[in-house]
Amino acid sequence: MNTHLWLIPLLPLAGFILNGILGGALIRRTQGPGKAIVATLAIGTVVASLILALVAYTSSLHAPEHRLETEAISWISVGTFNVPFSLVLDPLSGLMALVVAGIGSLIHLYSVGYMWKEEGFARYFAYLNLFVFFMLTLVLGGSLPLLFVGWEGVGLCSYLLIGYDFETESAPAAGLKAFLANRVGDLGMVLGMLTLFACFGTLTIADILKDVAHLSPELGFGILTFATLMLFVGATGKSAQLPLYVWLPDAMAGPTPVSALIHAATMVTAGIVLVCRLAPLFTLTPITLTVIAWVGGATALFAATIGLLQRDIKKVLAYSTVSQLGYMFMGLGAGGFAAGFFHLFTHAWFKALLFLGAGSVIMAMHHEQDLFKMGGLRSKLPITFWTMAIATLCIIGFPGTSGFASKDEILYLAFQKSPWLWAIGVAGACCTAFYMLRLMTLAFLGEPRDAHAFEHVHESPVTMTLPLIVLGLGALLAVALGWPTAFGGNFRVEAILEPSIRFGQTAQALHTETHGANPVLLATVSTVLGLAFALFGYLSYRDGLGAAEALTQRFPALHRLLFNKYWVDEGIEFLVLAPTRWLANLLWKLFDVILIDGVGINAPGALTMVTGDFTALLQTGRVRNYILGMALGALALLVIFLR
Amino acid sequence: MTAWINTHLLSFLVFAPILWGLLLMLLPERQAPLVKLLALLGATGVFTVALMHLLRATPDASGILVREWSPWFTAVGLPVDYHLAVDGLNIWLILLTAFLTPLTLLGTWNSLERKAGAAMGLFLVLEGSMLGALVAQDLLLFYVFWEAMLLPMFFLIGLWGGQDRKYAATKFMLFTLAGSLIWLVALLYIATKAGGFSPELMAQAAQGLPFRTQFTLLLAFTLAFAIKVPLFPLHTWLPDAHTEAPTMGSVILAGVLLKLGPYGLLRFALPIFPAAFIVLAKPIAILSVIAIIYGALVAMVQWDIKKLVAYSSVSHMGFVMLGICSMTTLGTQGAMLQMLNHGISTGALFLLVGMIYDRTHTRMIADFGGVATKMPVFSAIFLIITLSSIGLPLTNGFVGEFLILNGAFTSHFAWGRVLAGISTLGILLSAVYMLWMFKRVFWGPANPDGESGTAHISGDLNAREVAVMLPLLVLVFWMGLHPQTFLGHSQPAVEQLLSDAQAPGQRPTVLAAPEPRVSEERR
Amino acid sequence: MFLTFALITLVGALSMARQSNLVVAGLSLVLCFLGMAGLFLLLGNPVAAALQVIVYAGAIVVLLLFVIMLLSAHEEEQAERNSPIQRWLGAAVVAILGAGAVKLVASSKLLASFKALPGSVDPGPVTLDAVATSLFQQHLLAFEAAGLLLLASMVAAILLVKKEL
Amino acid sequence: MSASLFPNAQQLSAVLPLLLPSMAACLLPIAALDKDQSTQKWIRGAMFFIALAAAIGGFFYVTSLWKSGHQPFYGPLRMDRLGQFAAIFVLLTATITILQLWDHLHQEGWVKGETLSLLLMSATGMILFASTTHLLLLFVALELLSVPLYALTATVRTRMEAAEGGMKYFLTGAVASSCFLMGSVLLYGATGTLDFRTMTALSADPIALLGGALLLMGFLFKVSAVPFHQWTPDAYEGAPHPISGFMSVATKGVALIALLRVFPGALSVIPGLAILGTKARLAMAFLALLTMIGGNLTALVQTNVKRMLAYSSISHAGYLLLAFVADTQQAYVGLLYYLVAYMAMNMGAFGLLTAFGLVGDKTTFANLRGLGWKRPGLSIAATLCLLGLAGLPPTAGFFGKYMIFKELIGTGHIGLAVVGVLASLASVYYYLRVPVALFLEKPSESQERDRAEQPDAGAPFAGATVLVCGALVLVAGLLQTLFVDGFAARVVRDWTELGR
Amino acid sequence: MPEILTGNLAGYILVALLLFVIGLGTVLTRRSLIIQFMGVELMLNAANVALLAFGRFRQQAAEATTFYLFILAVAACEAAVGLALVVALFRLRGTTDSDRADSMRQ
Repeated sequence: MNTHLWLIPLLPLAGFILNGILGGALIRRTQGPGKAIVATLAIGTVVASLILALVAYTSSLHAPEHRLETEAISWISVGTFNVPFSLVLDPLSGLMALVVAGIGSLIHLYSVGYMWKEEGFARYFAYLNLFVFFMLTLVLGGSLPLLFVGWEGVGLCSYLLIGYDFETESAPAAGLKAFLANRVGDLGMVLGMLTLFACFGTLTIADILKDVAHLSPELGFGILTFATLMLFVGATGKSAQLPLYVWLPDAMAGPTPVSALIHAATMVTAGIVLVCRLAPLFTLTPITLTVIAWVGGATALFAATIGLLQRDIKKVLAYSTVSQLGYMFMGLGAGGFAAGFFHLFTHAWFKALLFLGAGSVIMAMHHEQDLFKMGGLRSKLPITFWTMAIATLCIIGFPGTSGFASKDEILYLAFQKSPWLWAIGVAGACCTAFYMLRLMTLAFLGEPRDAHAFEHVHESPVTMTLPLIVLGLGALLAVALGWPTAFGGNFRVEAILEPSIRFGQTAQALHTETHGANPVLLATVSTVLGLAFALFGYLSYRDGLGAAEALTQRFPALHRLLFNKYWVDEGIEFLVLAPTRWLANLLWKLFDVILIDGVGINAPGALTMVTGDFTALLQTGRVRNYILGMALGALALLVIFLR
Repeated sequence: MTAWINTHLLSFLVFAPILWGLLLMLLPERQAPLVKLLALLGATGVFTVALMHLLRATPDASGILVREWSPWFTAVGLPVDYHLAVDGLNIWLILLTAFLTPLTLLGTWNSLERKAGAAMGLFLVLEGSMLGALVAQDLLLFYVFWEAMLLPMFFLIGLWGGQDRKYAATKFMLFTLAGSLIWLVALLYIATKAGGFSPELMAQAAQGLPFRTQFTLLLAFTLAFAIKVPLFPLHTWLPDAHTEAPTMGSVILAGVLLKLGPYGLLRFALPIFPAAFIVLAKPIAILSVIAIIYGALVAMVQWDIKKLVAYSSVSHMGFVMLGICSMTTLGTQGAMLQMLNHGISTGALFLLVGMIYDRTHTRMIADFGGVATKMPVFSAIFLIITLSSIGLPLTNGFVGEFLILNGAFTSHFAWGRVLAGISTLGILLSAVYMLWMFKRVFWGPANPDGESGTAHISGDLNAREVAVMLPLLVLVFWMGLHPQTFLGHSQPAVEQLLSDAQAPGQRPTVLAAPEPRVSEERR
Repeated sequence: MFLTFALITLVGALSMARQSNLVVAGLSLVLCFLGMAGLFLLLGNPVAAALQVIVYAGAIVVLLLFVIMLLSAHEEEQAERNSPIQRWLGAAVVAILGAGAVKLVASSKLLASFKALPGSVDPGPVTLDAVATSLFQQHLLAFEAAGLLLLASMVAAILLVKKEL
Repeated sequence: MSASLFPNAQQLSAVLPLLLPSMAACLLPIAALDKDQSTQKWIRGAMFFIALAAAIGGFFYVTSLWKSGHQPFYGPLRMDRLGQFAAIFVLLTATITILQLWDHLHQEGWVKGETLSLLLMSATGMILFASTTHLLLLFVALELLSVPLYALTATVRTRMEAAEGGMKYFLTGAVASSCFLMGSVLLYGATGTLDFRTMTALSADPIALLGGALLLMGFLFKVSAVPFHQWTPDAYEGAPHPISGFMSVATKGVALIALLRVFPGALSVIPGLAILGTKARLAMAFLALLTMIGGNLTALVQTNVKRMLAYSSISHAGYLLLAFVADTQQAYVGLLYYLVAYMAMNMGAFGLLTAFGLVGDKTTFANLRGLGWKRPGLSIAATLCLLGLAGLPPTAGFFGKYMIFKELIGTGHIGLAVVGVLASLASVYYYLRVPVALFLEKPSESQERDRAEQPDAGAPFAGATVLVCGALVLVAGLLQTLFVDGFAARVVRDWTELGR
Repeated sequence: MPEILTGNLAGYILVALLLFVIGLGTVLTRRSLIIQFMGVELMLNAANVALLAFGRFRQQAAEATTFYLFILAVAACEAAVGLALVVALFRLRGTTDSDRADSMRQ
């Protein structure tokens, strides 16, 4: 049974290899059928691994500690340093695997329609398969280095997929930016791993957690705090938190399904997965948790505010993703690992849905992404509209939706950590509500602003609408996994994740006792505010852009600030990149060219030459001088001898 | 013949290429095609012999796989031995050399317009002398080969090089000689004290010397090796040499020649002066970290692809030196592996650059752009090699760098953690310069003007070039997925080395569990 | 007596060194040689004295004078450039060496240990047969070599200056 | 010691090495009397044959003597191992020189039998010089080896440099030899004997010291050590290439061997001289330093290959003197080995010029451009020789330096050793200029034209000698056992044993 | 009257050394090759004086005189070759000024 675990990641890899090597040629030979074969292969592998994952997950429920583990295959082993290949399937990784494989297969399906006309159809699917492989490795990896394999791998795939249209100027730049931002995070990961190895002498997650079991929480800044902080830096990179979020908006240069899969549902949640995996470790380091919580909160609000004024539909969603991830981290930081993960879970469904919907809109509008050029699409794209409506309700936390459940659980925990955190969260929620309604209104309601484009709009093929519907259902049903206990529900997900989140710990549940705060009150406040802002958003864009213009006139400074995204990119270019390049040039010119080559090497050489010229001057060609030289030499000899 | 090879395997490995190469150099120029073929055959033969015999050999008590030992001459009272041996430290470097040579010959089949035959003959001579330096156990013998390597390289650069090849060649020659001549003085000093040139004798003699003397001698040793590496302030010959050298020169220079520096440190400097080495390791470690960062930064702003790769070598070799100076098994093993990685990746990179240079006759990044549209296969291969060189997991680069970092981080050297922390920046920067270069060369719109390099690209890689790259790709993933193949041989040797040197080794873990671990039982 | 000859010798040498007219210089060289011959006589060595006059003052100086005539280089030519360093440094070296010579001779015990010869132990003048014996018994090989040397110089001279060789 | 006019057989065997070349030398001028020796090729052939026969015959005779292992002597002439070594060395050099002369003189268009005769006389003088400790004999031998060389330098009368170089060589040489003479006279006065072996009664008297200094200066002049070196480049430039080679190799080597005989050091068989020892070594160190630095630095900036080689020979004098500084038996073994290597390397280097028919002032680096590809084998051999001079392994030059430096370091002169290696580092640069010019550089159009119109100076003998030298450089580098243990070491061992 | 003036060994040696120095000085300070050559001759003769003086005082007059003969021969040879060189040079250059024969430098 356990050996089947290997197949879960390896199947997509096989798909990648086949498609990557043969696919291109195949399509060049036979146009249509080739594409069909490629697509089937790609989807088939993912679906297969989905099924395997399902089987494995179900069987894991009967396993001891709900945990399946493959026997270790040696990878690197030097003295005490021993990193095997080993996969672990516990509730956390199981659920993640399901999400990845499930949403992954849906998006594969969607992509068939979306990418059909594109060049490099095979390349696209190969990359997508590769991504699934790495993502599954990431979630299933039993040791940190293996997790890191997936971690970097998904980064690579996102790099490749963002730069999918490499002939353009923007896409490669965006891809590079994404990879490098991720690499910055990865430094954190590496440092974290180094520190953990220095601490525990192993990098196998299970062993670390077992060791952790008998440690008491660190007061003050200790080595564990350093390690966890470093790991969190890695998480900020992957999960686009402050300050490393910058790559995610640009990543929208990639094809929309990619944005849906990688930059909304799965890859960007890697950070959350990492924290949950090492939950016992993080619980030992309160400082880190606080940092995580505040960074998450800050990101949630910050990104949401930027999202308010974006015109590019995908950009809006991107910033919303960033802020939602912020919520998740806020939850984790507040000690609610389950809550954070639950929001990850729900968010995966509705954000993927939103992106796919946006994708179908964009496709319908012939790759027009500017919201201000859309409008009134509801009649033409009913399915898209309704499914997206569901997602919108979820994301703004409309009571009863999954989004409401997960987000309010987080906010509730946040309040217990600090009321201010809660306030930030609520503010973020309000912004979210505003820009989501703005998006929906501008896109689907009101009058069409671009009549010509509007003419040719028609609903997308079934390969694209089917995933929309499925995702919509998923988004609705996700709530079944947990309903805040505060509302008399049963927050099931906590129990489900228990084995992996508290793996190896001495069994007393970390239950956050409800001190003071009244969950219902909090929830109502946040919800009401949220809905109010939603209404505000709807009203201000209901009839065209006029009202918005008015607002802009009112607060020009604020508008410029938000519209230019706080000039973060410019700031980075100006404060980090330019100085680095300048420094590099300086070093090169100063050290290599001037100091080492010039002073160190060429100067002595020249000096020797000059001395040679000088000694050559003594060779006057006149024999008397020669004899004089001899006489002087003789004099010297006499001095030596007679002295 | 085979019987002779069995007894004189190492002599065969060393002198067969040299003699064969000299023979080929004498053939007239119009026979170039034939000569090429013969050279390729010879190199392949050497590789097969090495592979078959070395991998089949079984180590004896002292871990020596193959050994050849006979007195050479005892001029002026000092016995000099003809002592060749292969053990865990050098086996893979030898195989790497023997492996890269035929590939390079094949890869640069049509690169040289004139006197290709002579070049290939010279190349074989170079291979032989490098193998000699790798197998030599007697220090004078080592020195002889060490210097003998310079000449073929000098002429390779000087005869088939680029614009200022004379400057580059002379610089390479004098720079390297400067180090090794000072080293020679130290060598003779310790040899006279030891009464012989075998490292063991010298180690004993060094024990007797005052520490200051040991340290000075070690400095002289290290100077020679550090120039070869090259270590930070001594690296400037490398970019020139790499840029001016023909492709085959660059490949072998990056692939093998540089490795002799760290190899020499491990093989001779460390065992002879252990005490002094432990002290000197710290400053060298600092220098190598500087080299990592500095090389990466400077590589970032190069506009010549070859120069960029050259500076990346500086950075990568910095990692190797860091690993060695960590004085831990982890770090040293990582260094051993990283040497091979660098040999494979950078060698492959130079081959690839050579391939595109053959088509466009330019190496300037600015001349390219959108190459991926014209040469998909080429760009795919180039991407993979790039990834391996920036140390992406599952490729070879990652394992080496990760081991080295762990080694440095857990070393007893107080600053080890800081240094390891800083050198992680190297991983980031390597991604910056490599991928930035990749983006500018392969992606983006193909720049339209006819002057640009991209415009001249006729076709994608031909079968020969793909055949050259395939083994390298295989190795990239093999070393990434199953490094044990390579680490296994060197593990006992390295442990022996460090224990003999009484290296402080690894720090104990801080928070490890008292009870034995499940995973270890599982192991 | 010694003083006289010594002075003759040195004066001749000095005038040779300073004389600008080559012929006169040659003649003063002859003077110097004659002085030497005198010294040799004082040393009880008539053979050497005779040879000194015949060969040196005779043959060699005559040869010199021949060459001077041949090249009609009676006067030393005008200097292209006056080289003060050469002149002064040369003079300085000569002065130092001269002073050194005096000091050295004065300080030498070995020389002082030989007193002026009393007549009793005077071995009497050197005779040719004594010289001949020593020449043909002890120094036969050197004699051969010298013969070869003379031939060599002859051949050399021919090779160098003979017209239509 | 009395010698009858007719030496007995045993004594004859000591003299024979001298007799053979000198008899040929006496024979040759007669052959040269023929007016049309320049027109009749067979006469030229005959003359060269005689010379070669004498040299080679002598060579083989001495080698057989070496093999037989007995060390005859005739009065002050001691044909012991060291003398035999010197004889082999000189005669071998002379052979190579004669072979090269054939080509060179034809290129110059100035083929004279007298040249050969003088060469052989000089060779005789050298052997004599190297195999005696008798002051009188030493002096005569010194003159016998110098006087012909003065003339040989100026032998090509048509060249302006020839006469000039010869004049400079003569004047400086005359001064030096009169210093030598003065020195030996003073030593004689100080000890009352003419033979070094009997100089027991040497005291630290100023007279004796002065004599020693002047004598040493005479040797150092022949070795052309700084500051007694300035004649060297001019004389070499003026002389025919092979003669330059002969002077640079044989004169230097013989002077060193003769110096080794009388040098008051580790090998000194002369008890009395110990007083001079320390002072002499100090002087040697001082001069060696000057010589290595001065020679190498000046060689760096030369444009004329011959002058470069001249300065290189000066710098090598420096390395060789280091052996006297170290002053151990092993060091002298190294010295002798290095002499052999140096002979091969330098004759090869000078032979290169002859082999390419570069005459007159066409011996600059520029004239070498691109010639390498015309005769690759030859050029590679010459390159080997130059790399040997640079002291790069695996050539013999490296091992020579290795032995001397090793002893130097062993005796604690580390500073000198460092200077030495740095100097040789500088030397690598100018030695490499030759192969760089040969292979790396393109000839100018005018050169192309000239070479096109004038036929290739096919110099078979010179080419052959260069090849042989190159091979020797390599072989001597790889088979030290033969050349060191079997040759140089035995010289020193037997000589010291015999001397005691 | 110091005995050095009455002709003891020291006196002769002093004369010899002075002659030697004068000869050297001549070579150093004069330009005419012929005079320089005379200087060389003088240096040789200085040796002669010393030699014979030593021979006399050491009671080895015969041997010294033999040596003297050889020096004589050598001096003659040098005279021949040297003057031949001077003549050869004069033919090419038309000068006997050693300073003018400086075509070779560096």
